[in-house]
Amino acid sequence: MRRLSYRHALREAFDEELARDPMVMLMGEEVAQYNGAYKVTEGLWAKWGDKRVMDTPISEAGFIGMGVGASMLGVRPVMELMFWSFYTVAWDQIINNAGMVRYMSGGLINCPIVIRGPANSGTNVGATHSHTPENVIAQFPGMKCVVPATAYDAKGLMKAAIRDNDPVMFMENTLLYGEEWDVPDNSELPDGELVIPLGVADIKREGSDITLVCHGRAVHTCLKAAEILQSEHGISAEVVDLRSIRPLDEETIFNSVRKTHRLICVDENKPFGSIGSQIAAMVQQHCFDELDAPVLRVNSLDAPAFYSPPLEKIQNPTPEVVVARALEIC
Amino acid sequence: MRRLSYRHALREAFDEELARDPMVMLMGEEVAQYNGAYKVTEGLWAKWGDKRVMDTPISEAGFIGMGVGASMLGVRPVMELMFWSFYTVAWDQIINNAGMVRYMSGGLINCPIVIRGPANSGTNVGATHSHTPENVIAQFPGMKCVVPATAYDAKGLMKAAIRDNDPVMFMENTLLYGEEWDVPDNSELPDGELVIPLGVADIKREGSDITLVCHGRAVHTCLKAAEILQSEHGISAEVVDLRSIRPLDEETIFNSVRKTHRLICVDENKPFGSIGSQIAAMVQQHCFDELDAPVLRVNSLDAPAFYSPPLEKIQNPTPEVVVARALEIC
Amino acid sequence: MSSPIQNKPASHTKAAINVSLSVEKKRGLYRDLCRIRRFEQISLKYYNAGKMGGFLHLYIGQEAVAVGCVSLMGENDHIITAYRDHGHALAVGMDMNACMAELFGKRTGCSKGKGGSMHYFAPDKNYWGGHGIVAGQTPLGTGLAFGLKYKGLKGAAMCFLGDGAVNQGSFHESLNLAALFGLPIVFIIENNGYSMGTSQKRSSAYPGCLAERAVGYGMAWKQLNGEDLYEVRAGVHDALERARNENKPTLLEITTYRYQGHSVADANKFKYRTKEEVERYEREHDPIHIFKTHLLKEGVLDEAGVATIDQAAIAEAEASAQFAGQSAYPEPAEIFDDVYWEVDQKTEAGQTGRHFFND
Amino acid sequence: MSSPIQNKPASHTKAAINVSLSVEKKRGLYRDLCRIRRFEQISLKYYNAGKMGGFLHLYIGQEAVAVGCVSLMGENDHIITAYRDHGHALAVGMDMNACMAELFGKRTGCSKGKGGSMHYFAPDKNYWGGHGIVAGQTPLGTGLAFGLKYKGLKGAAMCFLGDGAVNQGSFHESLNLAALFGLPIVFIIENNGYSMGTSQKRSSAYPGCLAERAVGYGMAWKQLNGEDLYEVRAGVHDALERARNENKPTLLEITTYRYQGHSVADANKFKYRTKEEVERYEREHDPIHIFKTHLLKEGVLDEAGVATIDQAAIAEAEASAQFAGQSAYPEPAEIFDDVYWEVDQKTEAGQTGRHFFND
Ligand SMILES: Cc1ncc(C[n+]2csc(CCOP(=O)(O)OP(=O)(O)O)c2C)c(N)n1
Ligand SMILES: Cc1ncc(C[n+]2csc(CCOP(=O)(O)OP(=O)(O)O)c2C)c(N)n1
Ligand SMILES: [Mg+2]
Ligand SMILES: [Mg+2]
Repeated sequence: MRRLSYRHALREAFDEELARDPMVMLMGEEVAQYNGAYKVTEGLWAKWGDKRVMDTPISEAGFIGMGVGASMLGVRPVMELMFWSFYTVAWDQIINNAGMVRYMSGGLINCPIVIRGPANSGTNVGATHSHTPENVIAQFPGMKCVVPATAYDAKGLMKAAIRDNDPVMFMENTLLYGEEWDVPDNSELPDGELVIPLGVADIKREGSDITLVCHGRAVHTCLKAAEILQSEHGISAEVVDLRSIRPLDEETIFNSVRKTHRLICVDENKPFGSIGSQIAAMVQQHCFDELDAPVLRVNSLDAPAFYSPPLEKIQNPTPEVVVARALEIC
Repeated sequence: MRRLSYRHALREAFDEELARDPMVMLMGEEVAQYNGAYKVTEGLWAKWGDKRVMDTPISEAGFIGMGVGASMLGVRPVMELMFWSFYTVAWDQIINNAGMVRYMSGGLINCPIVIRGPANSGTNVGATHSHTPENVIAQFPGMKCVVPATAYDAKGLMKAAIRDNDPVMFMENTLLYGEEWDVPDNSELPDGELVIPLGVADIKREGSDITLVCHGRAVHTCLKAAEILQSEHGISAEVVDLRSIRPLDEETIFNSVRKTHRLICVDENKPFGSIGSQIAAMVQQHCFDELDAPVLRVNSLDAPAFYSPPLEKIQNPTPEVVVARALEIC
Repeated sequence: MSSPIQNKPASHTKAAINVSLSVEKKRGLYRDLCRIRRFEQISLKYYNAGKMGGFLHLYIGQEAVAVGCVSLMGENDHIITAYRDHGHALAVGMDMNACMAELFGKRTGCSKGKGGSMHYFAPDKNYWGGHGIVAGQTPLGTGLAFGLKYKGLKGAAMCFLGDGAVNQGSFHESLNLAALFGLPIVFIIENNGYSMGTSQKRSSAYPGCLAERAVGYGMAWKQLNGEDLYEVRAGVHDALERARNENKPTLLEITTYRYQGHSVADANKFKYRTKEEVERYEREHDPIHIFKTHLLKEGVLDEAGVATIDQAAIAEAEASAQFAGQSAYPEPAEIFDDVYWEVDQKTEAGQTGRHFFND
Repeated sequence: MSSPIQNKPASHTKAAINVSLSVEKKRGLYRDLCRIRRFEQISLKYYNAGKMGGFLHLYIGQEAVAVGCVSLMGENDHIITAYRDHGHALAVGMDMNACMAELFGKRTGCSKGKGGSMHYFAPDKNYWGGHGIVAGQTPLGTGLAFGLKYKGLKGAAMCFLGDGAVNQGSFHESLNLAALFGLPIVFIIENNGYSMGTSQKRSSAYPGCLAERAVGYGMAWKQLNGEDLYEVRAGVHDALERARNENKPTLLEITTYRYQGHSVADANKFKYRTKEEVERYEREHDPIHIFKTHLLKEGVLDEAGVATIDQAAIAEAEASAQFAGQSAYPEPAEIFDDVYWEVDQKTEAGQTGRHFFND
């Protein structure tokens, strides 16, 4: 099995999909000639040329709306937001045009687009550049929202996202781009390629005493917390990686809770209306009698992102905080 | 006691605040010469003139950002979004500029603005015009968010919002503008005016068997449901009107649940990440042993707003649905 | 710098694109104008009778713009507009029954009752809506042009917007993208003088006219008089040809006028402009009357022919209201249709994981 | 239509606004230029030594723009800019220690470590940041001008943005608002030729220059050469006077150049432009060198005086890094300060209801 970085895995997904379907194209600021601000699209412009891999001006509303319009004609644009944070200037195009034109047309139209880019805090770039909008996005029926935690998931989910005929908001992570994971070569795969369906959670670690539900970088926080819980406290934690927020694999969550009877939701959203709040609400409703303790949530501390590196570090969930919360209910 | 429409109560609040502080001014599309698309600002331009009541072009990002900038110099703009739905084109200015400039400046700046307008579905204006963004807004530390359900609350909360030195997002309701409630004349009031602090919920009806937490128009849905529950089922429901979403009066919610041991959260958000989800998550955590049943949520049905009048009617919470859910857990 | 409004239609009348029109085609254009006017008048009647909800933005007075522009469309030309969209819809050939049923919120409506007045669509007729957020359609229109070019099709997009919409940022981003990428698009400002109750002067800064916003992008622009269908066709044709043949965008401003209020709910329609102003436009600048005069003069129609067409339009519109009235409302279960393509098509992707969160 | 770049500084040198400068003021301007350059060079050194996080967008090469503009500010003039904000900050007189400590993320930083490089503010010096979202500051700048006019103060706002920022919709909405409402503002495009790795040609459509975007709003515009501080002062002075005296906005485009990459993390800085191009600018267009030449010629400074100023700037910058290094980091409890004014001030409003949702 090869080791591949998260960034490289995404690049492979693009390369394969560009080869598969001539309607697939990439656009965004600096994605072509510059190779991407985070080098995710490195080499693709050189290989595929101006038409398939295209630089845009700093006009997120304009070029995302343009991609949505083109998708109505059957083009399948994969559009990069250099940071997902910049969704704020394109919000109308995303939510009202990509997200609602199908409904308002009574199903006559669909928008097979992907909007992608890093969506994380923790890199000391200040509050405006540190949004984690998966909770904002997932609220809207019509949108899909995916947040991979590993290179393997990133590749497989990206390929599914590009093939999906609905708008998929794909959220990557600058802190994971350089990390490596096992990713099989296509020749090692029965289907000859890696496609992971949206809406299927992945149990990243099995356990029996407590469930940690998480996504994105928080998955790794939880895996570390699970190790500490096991080695220092003899507590066996199950780590459920949602991978896709909408559609959501609630059965895997519920089954895990039915087994462990304890749940902590860990994510890097601000607490109010976080993904964890939604899951806590669902689980207490559907697993009420299964819960031996309240569902707890661990989130980014409730203030805009602090620039100062040591301070921002403690703003986001740490394994230690997750462990401490787990000990409260185990 | 006078009867006053919700619209008229707001207008009185503006008029009084315009008189009190020369820095207070109103701006927005059609608020001046046209008297407001929903006549909320009727007569104010005639009385206060171009400087204090000002029409703007259809440039929400531009004029809201302009108001935020002016507020840094001490102007106190009260800005109308003709529909709160149009926040989508001004989102960056709202969330990053009004909401974060204080933090990023280490507290050197504050933005005493109010952004107001109707934020509701249910008037058959289609999906793009039917957003209820209180849950989207309340996620952001730095923002305040208020949703009055009556003329009395609208007047008192608006006056507090205008005096508040932080950005307050004030969400009104086209379906309530014409409704009337008792609103005291200033001469009847001990302080000579009506100011309701943000962050204080109001128990709109006392009860002992189940708590209905709600805000905005859902308050009236719950009051009707409570009547049915009482008269037809002998169930005594307490109706807690949040009034302000952020700051949030959690004590009043928790106290009510500690009394009734049952809770339904009712609001007109789409379900995922609704205000109800956040409250359910909080209550199950802080009142875990007090709950005799899972917290249920009643929301707008999970699809974009349907144009067709009879269909949109059933998309939003109705008293009947609230009653049915209450019977499940009582 | 501004190209003044041409009040002498003669040159346009003689433009090749107009001279080449067959008699049948000319009669068809007149029929289109009448059908739009009558459809809207009758929709207003039923709106007032309580048969519809929400907004109704009438196009009455502006008909020559949509009809003139649409009459130039070839197989690979596409259009998109704002919420004042009935005229464009009927001009591209959408079924009047489906249009009226949409207003009534019926399942037989063109958007199955989900979109309402502001959201008519007919992808099969290259018509992409019908959009409620001011100027929100302009990036989409740019995308239609982008899609044409990407797919190697020779065609153009026409993207309509109002005079108030020029002050939305998305429109300017679209202008830059279209000029920078060389896209086959014609942006058409339908300047009816007002955005709701605000006159052009009170909402926009401009040197001579709004189309001059194109200057800063090095884009071609022109102002046209929308009361004369022939002028619309002549001017728009040139811009379309520039788009189709040279992949170059144009910004057109077509002056026009709406007789009704901004929407049916416009309580101030005689406050921000006088009744006299409205009546003067109806009397002196009515596009249907002006086109009729052309056709009578040309001998394409006589008074009886004109009346027959108009009567048929009235009858068709009334029949559409009957159709709409008799159609069924959607079923509650349909609320969850048309949200996700994959769910609707019952694909595997549409069935994996939870898509809806009721409960 | 475009006003060509003036390469002969003579006329600017003789502009009244420059002739009237005292020797002391001229030396001060030279000092400002050096302090900015040295501050940034030393911040780069400590960035590379791992003392900072996030971004560092250096202004080196552009100094004459900020210093020239700020030198014209009177009591009621205000400025706002984007993330490349160190130059403007030092020019308005922000404390170098506080600026450096901000980069180090220390509590003694100008934003208490909360803002970082992109977010310097000094309301007491009429400096309103430091903003990270491209063009997001342009409506705010428009608001500063609006606030001045509202309060009846005679002054002007200067709102800076980059050449890439002209393609954001909010900028265009700002242009229209400023022209329509007659606001005292000067929009200043600091055109350094690139937005990240994209040249002006690849990001913008324009006829002769970017400032011509003003044409569509009937707004005055001009292009200036930013390598010569005297030219900057002369051109910006005229625009400021128009703003202060006539409440009329201007769009200026000041050509300039950055020597470093877009940010410190720019791996491609010699790919999208050649090393030769950068070196040519350093050699032939350096604003500090050009101003030094003026001052030497004028006898305002001699070589020794020049060196003394520069040495002092280096020493001050190094000392600021020592200060920053020795300062403490913020305490964890400070995370919740500066979110809400009412909470910080412990007012009743700040204590009613729950404001933070940790748990
Ligand atoms: C972003 C946004 N802001 C405000 C509105 C409300 N609104 C709808 S139409 C309109 C006036 C638009 O005028 P114009 O562009 O001239 O088009 P016309 O109605 O004259 O056809 C306004 C303010 C909206 N739909 N979207
Ligand atoms: C809305 C938005 N999109 C993208 C970015 C990322 N970004 C930061 S600076 C920049 C380039 C801006 O170039 P320019 O305006 O010319 O200013 P310069 O950096 O040259 O000073 C980009 C793309 C951003 N911060 N905000
Ligand atoms: Mg108009
Ligand atoms: Mg630049």
